[in-house]
Amino acid sequence: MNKVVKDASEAIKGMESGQTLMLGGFGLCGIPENTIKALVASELKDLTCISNNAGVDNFGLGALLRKHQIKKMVSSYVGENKEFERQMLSGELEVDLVPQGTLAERIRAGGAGIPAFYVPAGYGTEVGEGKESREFNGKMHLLEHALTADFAVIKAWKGDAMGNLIFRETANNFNQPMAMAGKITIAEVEELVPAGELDPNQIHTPGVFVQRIFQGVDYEKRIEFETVRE
Amino acid sequence: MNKVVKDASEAIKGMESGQTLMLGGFGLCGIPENTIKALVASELKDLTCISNNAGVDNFGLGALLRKHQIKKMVSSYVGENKEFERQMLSGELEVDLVPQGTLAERIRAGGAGIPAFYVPAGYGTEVGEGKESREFNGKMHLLEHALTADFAVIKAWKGDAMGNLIFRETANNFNQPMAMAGKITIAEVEELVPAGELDPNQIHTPGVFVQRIFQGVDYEKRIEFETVRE
Amino acid sequence: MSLDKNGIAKRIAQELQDGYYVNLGIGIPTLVANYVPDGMDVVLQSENGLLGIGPFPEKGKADADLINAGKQTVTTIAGSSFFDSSLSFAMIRGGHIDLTVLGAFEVTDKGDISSWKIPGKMVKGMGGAMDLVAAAKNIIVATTHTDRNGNPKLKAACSLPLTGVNCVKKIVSDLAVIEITEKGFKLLERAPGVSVEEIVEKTGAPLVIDGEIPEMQI
Amino acid sequence: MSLDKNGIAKRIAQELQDGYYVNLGIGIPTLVANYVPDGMDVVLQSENGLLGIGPFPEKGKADADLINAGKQTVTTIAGSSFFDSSLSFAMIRGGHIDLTVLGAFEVTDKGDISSWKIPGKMVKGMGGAMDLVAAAKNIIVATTHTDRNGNPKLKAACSLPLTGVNCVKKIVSDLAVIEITEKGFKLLERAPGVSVEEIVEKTGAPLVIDGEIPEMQI
Repeated sequence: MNKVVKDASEAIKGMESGQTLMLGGFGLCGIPENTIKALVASELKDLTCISNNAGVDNFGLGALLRKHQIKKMVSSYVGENKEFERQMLSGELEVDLVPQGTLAERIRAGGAGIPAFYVPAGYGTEVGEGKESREFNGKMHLLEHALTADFAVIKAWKGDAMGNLIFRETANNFNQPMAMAGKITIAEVEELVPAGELDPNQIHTPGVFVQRIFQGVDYEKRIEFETVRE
Repeated sequence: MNKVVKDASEAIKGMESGQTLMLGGFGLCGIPENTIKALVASELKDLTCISNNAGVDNFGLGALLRKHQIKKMVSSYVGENKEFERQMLSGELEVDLVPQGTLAERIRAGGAGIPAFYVPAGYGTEVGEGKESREFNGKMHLLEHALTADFAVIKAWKGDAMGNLIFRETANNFNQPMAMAGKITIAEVEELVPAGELDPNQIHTPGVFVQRIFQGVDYEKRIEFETVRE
Repeated sequence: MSLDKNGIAKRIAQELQDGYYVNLGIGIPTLVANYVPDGMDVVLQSENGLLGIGPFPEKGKADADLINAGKQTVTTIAGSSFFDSSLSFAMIRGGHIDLTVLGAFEVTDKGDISSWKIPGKMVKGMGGAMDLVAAAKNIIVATTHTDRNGNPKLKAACSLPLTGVNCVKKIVSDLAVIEITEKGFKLLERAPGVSVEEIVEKTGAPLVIDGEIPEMQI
Repeated sequence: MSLDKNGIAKRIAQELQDGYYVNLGIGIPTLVANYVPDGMDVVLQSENGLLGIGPFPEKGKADADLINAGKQTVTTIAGSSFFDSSLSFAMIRGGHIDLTVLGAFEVTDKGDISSWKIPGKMVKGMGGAMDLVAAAKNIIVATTHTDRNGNPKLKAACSLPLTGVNCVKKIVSDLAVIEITEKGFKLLERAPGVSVEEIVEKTGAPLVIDGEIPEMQI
């Protein structure tokens, strides 16, 4: 079951303006750099992007924002991005802010066939406005709904031709749940190996969740805040 | 953060009759053999046991059943066990049969602070009787509630002193979700190593979920149906 | 002549498509693995936590940690992966499995299925069957057309506790291939040498029969 | 004299207990890691998927794949583990984290907190703060007692959008340690040289003051 495609531009074939994408990464850590570049080079627009963050001004999703290809962002934290803030405050960009844990769980639920579930996060805040609430174990909870996407675009460390993925360190973050929630999941990896080379006990994302995979090139892996010991 | 205890009898200290236990394993694969033996050797009774299966007549949970230490079983499949069937049909044993995927998810939810969620499994069957149902995406779903336990008793392949666990092959099964759902989680492992020896990228169960850990002895690892190529 | 277990499995194998992820239930469904067409890439999922089931192990090489959902010792193929039960059913419930094949006590012309309990007699539990039938995109039942006493297993209503409703898409029995349509059971194929009349007689609900019914090619 | 950031962090470190799993928010809370008492075993969780945060890396050894929730490069301790965001918040939401320390714009005497949005001015998002405050067993807010303009941050009601309600258990500010009780703010300790009167004056809601209020020992 060979799911290997040549590169990012082949991987995004069939994507259409107006679709919903999930994009993995936390800040600039573990973002699908190659595929984002291909998106920026494309004519796609009016995209709804589900991503924990929105990159920085000139890198990651920030580059898509600058080109005005994004109509709506679903995120938990969008600091570190002035153009984002500008588009949001001016109303050019629709923004749905979701608590980070709820966001991760809604994505996992989308992949796991769980249409809705209850969580305590956000009860009593504006996040809970208009949502059903209910008490469990003496505590109020909100009903939250699953998220899915036309395409999930993720980045892993190693992958094989069947789509099995292994993540590295904190570059896993949203990539693993998003892999489950895309109708088509595109995985770019730093190292692509033939099926059978990865230890089946160590697979983070089984290949069934991945439809297209390729080895990325020229990873910058930018660091947002390089902090060192004194 | 050293969580190492000497053996199974030290691990079950504080357990009380009438409590709810989760026990990992699928059939006889990946069951916590040492701890089950300690339970059988104990005077504990009226236990509620949440376990996908009930062992076989003379091994695994079957041994606890024979000693009438179990008041109620929450399981998905209880074949391969005549004494179980006898106790169930005679009414000596209370049995709550739960679809396997719903069981796994209720356990994960218990560990993840999700009190309830919707699944399609069981709608229109006796599993759905008395449960809230609701339509999502044109399909009917049941509201299912989280499960937790006073003690989760699980078996892993390798573990470290901080409680980090790695499972092997299909011996993972219910052990990983149950690790999350015990107020106290007891992990027995085939190989116990000092903290720092396991690759942090390969941990299946982070140590935060485990309160007591020990290296088991004399694993039988019985096979229920040894099938070989002709 | 009615098909034997392997015949049913062979016919079901014709439903496979390249690139399919498939869950095979215990019994006849498991045999389908033996008849995957050469050169076709099909990955078998086992709900106890394995994607990429291989053949049974060689003698003396069985591994207690490596079993299928029927608790039989198995092996893995290249590119397999292991995972816990909650992820396994996330896969199933989330619609990532293309085809599920399972056995049944009874199936109705509405696609209802009973397979896990005979009140007062036998209760082994539903295992993963309820999750599978509630979620899989395509469900084929592998069964004998009648039970040991000759009573139809394909009926207008299940007499036994249900496993799922409106879920079965197709039935492959020892006598016929039957699709479940809006109009009920539709006869697609008959086993070699089995007459349409025999199938009609042994089916407990009306059959839609459009034109000539071909013999199965197995 | 009011405490500086490190002083606040030092005082909060006294709240740690052996065996605690702790989530430290961005800003002052992060500094708490520097003051874990010698010999005390505390494991720090970072909600982006790391249990067992170590110190910042040595110069030239920063790894882009290894960051904390504040996107700073970090290292790991022996016995650390990595995981995805859904498991990370399962840990948090499931009550497996013993203590959460975070910053705030405002805190009320009912334990409500606002920390993520200033309408019309600043919206960075709530990140994981709403999940943390809704779930953690014990929540301590690290903050200055007043804002830049000298207005109280400890109040009877939040004027800014809420992060959570009835969740904060304790506040450690540059002036005082205050517990949130059924009767509202209760003054436990004052910063060295700071008078009870000054604390009362700079707090925007009544303070319960029982007997002599000791100075912090830091």
